[in-house]
Amino acid sequence: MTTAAPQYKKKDFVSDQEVRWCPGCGDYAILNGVQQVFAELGVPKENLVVVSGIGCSSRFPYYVDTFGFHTIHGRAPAVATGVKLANPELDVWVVTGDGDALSIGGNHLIHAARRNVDMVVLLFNNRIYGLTKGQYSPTTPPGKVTPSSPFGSVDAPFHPLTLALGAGAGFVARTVDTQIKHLREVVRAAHDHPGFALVEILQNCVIFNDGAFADYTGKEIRDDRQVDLRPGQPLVFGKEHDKGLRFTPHSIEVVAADEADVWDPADPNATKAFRLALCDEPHELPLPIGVFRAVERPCLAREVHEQARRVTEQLGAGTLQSLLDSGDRWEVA
Amino acid sequence: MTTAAPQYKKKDFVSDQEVRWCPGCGDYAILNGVQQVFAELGVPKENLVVVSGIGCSSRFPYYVDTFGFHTIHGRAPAVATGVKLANPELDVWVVTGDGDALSIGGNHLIHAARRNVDMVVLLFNNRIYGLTKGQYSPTTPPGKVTPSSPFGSVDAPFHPLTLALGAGAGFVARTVDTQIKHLREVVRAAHDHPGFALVEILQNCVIFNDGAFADYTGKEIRDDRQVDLRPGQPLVFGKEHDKGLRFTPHSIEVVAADEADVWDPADPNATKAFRLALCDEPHELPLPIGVFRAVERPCLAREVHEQARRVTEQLGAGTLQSLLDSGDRWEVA
Amino acid sequence: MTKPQNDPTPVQEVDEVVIRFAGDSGDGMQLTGKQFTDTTALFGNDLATYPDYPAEIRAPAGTLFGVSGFQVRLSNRDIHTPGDRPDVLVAMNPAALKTNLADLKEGGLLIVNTGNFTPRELEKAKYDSNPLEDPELAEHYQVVPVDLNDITLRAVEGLGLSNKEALRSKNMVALGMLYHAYGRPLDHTEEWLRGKFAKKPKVLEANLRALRAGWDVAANQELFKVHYRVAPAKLPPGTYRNLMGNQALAMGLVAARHLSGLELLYASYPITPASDVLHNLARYKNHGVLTFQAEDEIAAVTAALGASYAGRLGVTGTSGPGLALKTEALGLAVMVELPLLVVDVQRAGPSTGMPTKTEQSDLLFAVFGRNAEAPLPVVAAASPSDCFHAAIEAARIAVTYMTPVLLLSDAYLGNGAEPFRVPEAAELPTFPVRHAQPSGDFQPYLRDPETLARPWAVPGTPGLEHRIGGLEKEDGSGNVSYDPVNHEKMVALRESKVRGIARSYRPLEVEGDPDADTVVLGWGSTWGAIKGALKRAEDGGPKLAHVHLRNVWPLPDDLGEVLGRFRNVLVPELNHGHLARLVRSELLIDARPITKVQGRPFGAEELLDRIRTELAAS
Amino acid sequence: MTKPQNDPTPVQEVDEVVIRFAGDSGDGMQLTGKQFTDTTALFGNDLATYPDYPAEIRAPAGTLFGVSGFQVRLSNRDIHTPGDRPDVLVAMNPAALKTNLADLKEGGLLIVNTGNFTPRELEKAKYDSNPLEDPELAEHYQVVPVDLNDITLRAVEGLGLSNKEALRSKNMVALGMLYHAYGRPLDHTEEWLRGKFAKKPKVLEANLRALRAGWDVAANQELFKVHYRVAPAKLPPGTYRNLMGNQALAMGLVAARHLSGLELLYASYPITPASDVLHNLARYKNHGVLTFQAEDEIAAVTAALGASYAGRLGVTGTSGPGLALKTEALGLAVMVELPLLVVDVQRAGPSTGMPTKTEQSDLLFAVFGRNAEAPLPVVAAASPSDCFHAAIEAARIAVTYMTPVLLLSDAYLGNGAEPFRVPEAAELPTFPVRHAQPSGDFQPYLRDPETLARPWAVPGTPGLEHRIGGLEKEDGSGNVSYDPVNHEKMVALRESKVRGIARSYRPLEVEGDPDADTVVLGWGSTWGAIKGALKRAEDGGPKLAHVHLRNVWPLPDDLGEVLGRFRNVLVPELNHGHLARLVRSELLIDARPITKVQGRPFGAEELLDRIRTELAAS
Ligand SMILES: Cc1ncc(C[n+]2csc(CCOP(=O)(O)OP(=O)(O)O)c2C)c(N)n1
Ligand SMILES: Cc1ncc(C[n+]2csc(CCOP(=O)(O)OP(=O)(O)O)c2C)c(N)n1
Ligand code: SF4
Ligand code: SF4
Ligand SMILES: [Mg+2]
Ligand SMILES: [Mg+2]
Repeated sequence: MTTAAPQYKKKDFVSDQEVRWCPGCGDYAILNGVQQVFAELGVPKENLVVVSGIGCSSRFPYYVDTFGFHTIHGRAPAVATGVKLANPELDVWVVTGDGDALSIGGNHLIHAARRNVDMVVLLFNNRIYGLTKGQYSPTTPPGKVTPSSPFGSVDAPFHPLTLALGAGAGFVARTVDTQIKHLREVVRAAHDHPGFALVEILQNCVIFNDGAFADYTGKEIRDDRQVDLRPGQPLVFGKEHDKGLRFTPHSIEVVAADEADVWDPADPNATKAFRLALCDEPHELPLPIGVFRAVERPCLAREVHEQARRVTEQLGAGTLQSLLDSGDRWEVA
Repeated sequence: MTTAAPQYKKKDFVSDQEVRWCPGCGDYAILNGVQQVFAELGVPKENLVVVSGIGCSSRFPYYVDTFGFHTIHGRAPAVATGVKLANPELDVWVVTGDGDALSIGGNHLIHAARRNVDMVVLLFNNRIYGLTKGQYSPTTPPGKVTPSSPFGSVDAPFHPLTLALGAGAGFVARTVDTQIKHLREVVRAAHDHPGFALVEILQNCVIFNDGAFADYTGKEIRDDRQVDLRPGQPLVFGKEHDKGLRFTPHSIEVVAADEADVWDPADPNATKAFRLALCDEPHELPLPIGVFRAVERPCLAREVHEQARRVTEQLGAGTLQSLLDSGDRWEVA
Repeated sequence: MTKPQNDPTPVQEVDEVVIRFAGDSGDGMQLTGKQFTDTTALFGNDLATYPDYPAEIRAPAGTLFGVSGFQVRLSNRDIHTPGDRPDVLVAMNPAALKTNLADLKEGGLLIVNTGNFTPRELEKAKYDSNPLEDPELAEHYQVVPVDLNDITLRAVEGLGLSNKEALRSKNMVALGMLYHAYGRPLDHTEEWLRGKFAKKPKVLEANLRALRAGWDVAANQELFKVHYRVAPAKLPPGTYRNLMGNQALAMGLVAARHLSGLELLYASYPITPASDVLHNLARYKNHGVLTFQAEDEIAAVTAALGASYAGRLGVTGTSGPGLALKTEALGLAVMVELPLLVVDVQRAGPSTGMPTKTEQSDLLFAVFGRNAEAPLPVVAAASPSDCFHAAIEAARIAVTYMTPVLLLSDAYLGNGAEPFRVPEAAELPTFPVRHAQPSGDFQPYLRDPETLARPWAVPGTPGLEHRIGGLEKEDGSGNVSYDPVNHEKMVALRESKVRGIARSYRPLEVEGDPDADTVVLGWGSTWGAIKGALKRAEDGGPKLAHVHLRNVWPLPDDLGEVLGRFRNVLVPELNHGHLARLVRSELLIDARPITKVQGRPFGAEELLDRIRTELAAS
Repeated sequence: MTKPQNDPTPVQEVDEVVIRFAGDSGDGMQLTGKQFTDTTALFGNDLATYPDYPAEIRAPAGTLFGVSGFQVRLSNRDIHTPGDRPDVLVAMNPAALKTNLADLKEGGLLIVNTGNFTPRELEKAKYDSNPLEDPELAEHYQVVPVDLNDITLRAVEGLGLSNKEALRSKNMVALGMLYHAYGRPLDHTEEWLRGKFAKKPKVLEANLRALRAGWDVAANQELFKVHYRVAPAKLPPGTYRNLMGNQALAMGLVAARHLSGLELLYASYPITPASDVLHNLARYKNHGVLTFQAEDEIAAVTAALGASYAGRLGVTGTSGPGLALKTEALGLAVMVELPLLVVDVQRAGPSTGMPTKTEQSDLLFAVFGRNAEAPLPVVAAASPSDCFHAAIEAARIAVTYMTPVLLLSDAYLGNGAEPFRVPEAAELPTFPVRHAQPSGDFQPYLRDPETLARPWAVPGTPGLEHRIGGLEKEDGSGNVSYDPVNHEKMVALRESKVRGIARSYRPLEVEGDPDADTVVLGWGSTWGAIKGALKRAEDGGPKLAHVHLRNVWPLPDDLGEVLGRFRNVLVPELNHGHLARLVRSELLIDARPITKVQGRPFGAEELLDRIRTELAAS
């Protein structure tokens, strides 16, 4: 729409609303990172639309000075689909939580992924229902004692990323609230990907699930317990960058860094991304972060508008008069 | 509950209701096959419960002489979860269509899979909305002209099986309406698997989507275009049983029969099943049918009841009196 | 092509005739009826149609539940319903005869396809003996037995079709016969067949032959004792088009898109009997209209709301069970005060109910069906062609008042057809919309003093960045507010806004007898039956007046005064008394419901009887 | 532990006192209030509490929106509300003072934590100057300034806690002070602290020291001019327990499980303010009660219905937005006629609204909120402890009549607490359920002639295999039927069944002044405020009677007769007039609503004012 890319600072994306998360909540860091990314995008701020559902995380739109729509629980991807269909020029973002996106909103999420609606979904996964005071969520590990599972939860959790891959998502990534540089890179890559892009952000809820990701994200152990998936780079990890991952016909194995496979998130077949998304299952493998999959396919809003354009070309632009003049008619004098 | 396995004939599972599908509909063959399986299960018929949503396929419960609940559109897996939680002794079946299960009902399906609710889901996939007269469904290939897509559908379809695998389903299989022996075997295997079991049944809708699967299921080409996934057997296919499939570190390839990999649906990691479920994407590979995955993990209803049993053991069985006697109390005289 | 010159059959002019086609789901009765209707429409009759088909797509042949019916009434006068009981019944098989005979008027014309009265078919229809052999039949009706199967097979001989394929054309034989009986030309149907079977020349030829064979048989075998003629109707002058309600509704939405200048997104999930609105709209892609088939009704309504947020006219459509799923989102639409149009083509319930049958039983749900205080206006269409105008009215309200609007239609209106007088563009109200423009200190909840509408500030507009949502808002700024007094104020404001819509209604019209002390108050699709009942009451009484509500909620400001002029207020409804309840609670007037909940509309005669009974009881 | 012997402060006996604790979300005001309440309850006062907290989990410290309040009223009499305005306000910081001071009674006791009146905190509370320095304050209130921070830090010295950790105990200082002022023992709270911090000995010690320090400061510094004593209340004899409404509701469900002999499944999706019902029930696993946290409200209600189908008592619970999602399934429950209990703990709306605030605005949604004719009964709880009995009544109706039942509570009842007189088991109604037994020709829709209930035939029972669903059913057989007359009959039967439930109600009781010509008609949580208003009206009038509806729908059969005895019918409701609308439409009685929609309950005094105004206007 506009030609010269506007120049923004992070503070241009800070709204006048007081931020109301708990002190220490991981959401602050994410907000900060996303505001920085917004400033760097070069997208006119009036074209940015942030849609959310309900949850602590879903308060996000109030805090960014763009167009914002805090909708109802679980429905943000569907609202956002409507926004994007209405005006494909808009830059549409969805902010959601593990409950909002995966519990009540699971259906809209997988359908947005399937249809490849061009939007970025930031899934704040704190593995708990924050806003309703700490019940287990669809990503909570079994056994957890919460107000609704006083004797321990017996529900098996989702892997958000395998779910998205199973639904056909074209872009799937993971990052961490406290790893702000990584977060900014991944969020930026998600934005730049044309089509549906899901970013799972591991987010610490200090009140109800403090330290849920400490096993992977603690400063001390991080390098050994994470592997960053970088396009075109070998799958290397470890404090000393000495370890790597290699795919075998039937599995995946830890090898020396120089034997590691090179990562290609653009592989049209999602199988390897799926394999990596299961990495936290047998705990011996590091947790992959970064971009699991980045494959382009036709985007819904573009296809819909393109079809309308073609039909209009064929039939001519309809007017009120042409509408009234259509069909088998007869005159009564 | 009962000890001596009852002896049934297929006709014991034929209800007194007139079957109301279109002449030639694939649903007839499936009904017939499932009634045969029911007769063979050895399960007392009063313990069989068939729950369905809405759609042509969802009329199924009326035609089998068991307990049947024809519920509302998309909600059968949730109703069935309630049935199973209420009484884990019941043998719970869900019958659903591609619209019922994957469009409106997608969320309940993936959550039942995640929680591993012990039930068999028979998904009649005719890639169309039959009952509402032929609109495209979430499994309809793009480009299809239907009443709601007069210029061709622009929606990308789901792979039902990758979706289920992404959601963590423990048992995932595929069969075909007209391959009745295969259908019976697969349905039987699904039943015998403890936990959530999804069977996608390719079903021909003669009225609105006739021949949708002809590329894979035509009598002439079937052997070359299908590969049957049999536990412990090599992945062999072709009229002459001369071709096979082999996994490479990065993909899957067609090889001579004797070089084919042996199929193990019990592999705890779902990656290979996921790879096979994508086989129809590049059309050069045969369509896998049979059992993609069969991995046991704790079943929801059993876990819930087991936890209640343990708590009861610890606290003693509650009574009305013990309820009234609980808590910090004081007397007013 | 009129009466062949050598045909000695006498011709009788009649004012109107009601014909019902009834046959197996596979017999093409809907198509046959529609062809007869279109030809009739082009001839200039007024008409009204009523299809009545089973929920099954193709129920097994010959079964009672598989019977599909299509009724058309044609008249030389202005009519408003498809007629109570048919004068002519075409019964394609025993099941059709069994399920429809009771409706046929005494002395009516009964055309039966004897070719299907085989023992097997009789058994499927649960006949113990062949009813055609019962001499009583001919005592009550003019029976015309014809073996349509045989005629068809002979007509298509030599085309190389299987018997089964050939017999698919037998409906055309029946149609040809009726065209002869009513002196209607074949050309419209012939042309239509040529289009439909352009790629199947054999099938085309079979159908054309069958159609002509029907005409010929009627002519040569003198099947009918008289030929009827229904003269063109003296309708108001203008251009007409035959439309089903769902078609008219779709066209009305497209018109609203042009009248408002907004582009439109229709987001919907298929459901009987509303799917045809989606199907029709999907063809208007060259009109700035997009359709989105959502994954469910919740996605449909929220996507429509998203589209409204982004500046389009967001519309969603469904039927009862789907409306149930939209209620949460409607509350959000009320809170964020965005325009949104929700079409409910009502059907018989509760729950899945009888999906292909009609009912008006969603009214109270439309008015009160949201958690907490979430008022919204309700507009209802009165007839198939009125669906066009009702859609425009609903859109006008939505964008003028920045509010979700419920537009009620029903299965009877949606599937029924009648001539639609195509308006001149200039007759239609324009309501051009101007989205908010950048301003110094933009306040998203600062209201228009007249309408109380808030500004519509669309993403993409520089300087209007703002945030809305489902939490209570501070008056003016729209910021989240938990202030108790602000909440009370906002609840009252939202209510006043909706209440104030009534100020934009046209004054109520009272039709009927000026001396009446009974008023019949109607809404929605009972309009035609009430008009019919009033016409009949002109001879023999009682004296009745008629008030119809196009805008059902909020109730019109003048309703209390108007109803207050009458001793009796009777409210016929296809439900258990919804409008009557609203009138009673709002106006404390003893409005008495006359209810029918059978999945079918009132007949005019039936309704008059009910009115008489009700008045006798009071 | 009562008054220390050497304390010269005079003691004053008062009938009752209302205390409000207000502080930052992180200050533990809810815990502090609850401790004071429990101690008070054990002492034998009657009491009622009302927590009022922000939607944010831990709003940033010191902000106005982050203030959390807890009000408790203790009395030596039978009381029914937590009181209108506090006699005592504990303000932990400037924000708490600012948001609560206006409510404090003239001359009331104001305890302020001066330690938090720093420039930074004052600024966050948007104070221009320190309000404690304003001499007016002391003119209107008995101000007791204490530096709780300082006291706390000194009390815990030597424990090796950081300042931040130490200050977490300052609420205990405030509590200790109040215990002293009201002569309450510390032991209950000490014991509770020992349980809570069993694994954190340092924190335990800090809290214990802080509690005692508060007591000591009050004693030694003679902070209070008088010591108040509220004598134990003359409650009806029995065993009492202090319960919040949501707790009582959960207990009522567990009791219903025992009284019916059915096992119970509670399927729910968390939502404020209903989640505590789930949390409470989750602890009753040894009572034949299972809980299922579903993926959403639709899954919750359908799973509960599935459980009912399988022979359990299926219950689901939610608040307004969640109820919206359950409406489609409720239609199914009506059609399949299975027992199902749906709890709605109402909150302020529309849409997300003000999730932690109270309202009664779901009543019309409960009554009419389903597509088509889908009647179901509505039961409402009157007070926190009545939630217990209301739950049993709702369950009784559900299983006796084979129907879904809506049980309405609200945020005020759910979170409020009061003494619950624990009934004897024998006082409670039993309603043992007998599922259908194998019979010759089982008919799933053959009804009990008295209740019109159909049999409950449970999977697993040999010989009762049958099929049900959402399509219309044939009377008796339950087979799918599209027959028009059968449909009308079934709609009428379902309505009669629900209507007939009213025959099982107890006769209405009219309380209050026997000479009154005004009746105040209430339902749900306004019960206490209405009782309070009537008590106040005893001096000064007007003469008022009170009728309360426990069973809100169908309306009681004797309601018309009872209301007919009065000239004025006033209906106080925390909505825009829902019950008034129902009374008007059903009975054509001019019931006049007195509405409040502020997210807070009526105060008794306020309500009496409103009643007076309303009567003056008429
Ligand atoms: C229809 C509906 N059901 C339930 C709720 C209550 N609710 C609000 S947020 C939430 C879950 C929040 O969890 P998550 O999405 O993980 O967000 P978080 O608070 O953890 O950021 C729930 C259950 C609601 N607002 N609306
Ligand atoms: C809430 C609701 N929305 C929509 C419908 C309409 N509807 C009934 S079945 C169906 C889709 C059926 O498709 P599928 O599940 O594939 O079943 P099939 O008829 O193809 O066997 C739809 C949209 C409904 N009954 N209820
Ligand atoms: S409850 Fe948890 S997720 Fe919510 S704001 Fe607090 S720390 Fe963050
Ligand atoms: S419409 Fe299709 S799926 Fe439905 S009964 Fe007919 S053939 Fe079968
Ligand atoms: Mg969360
Ligand atoms: Mg289908």
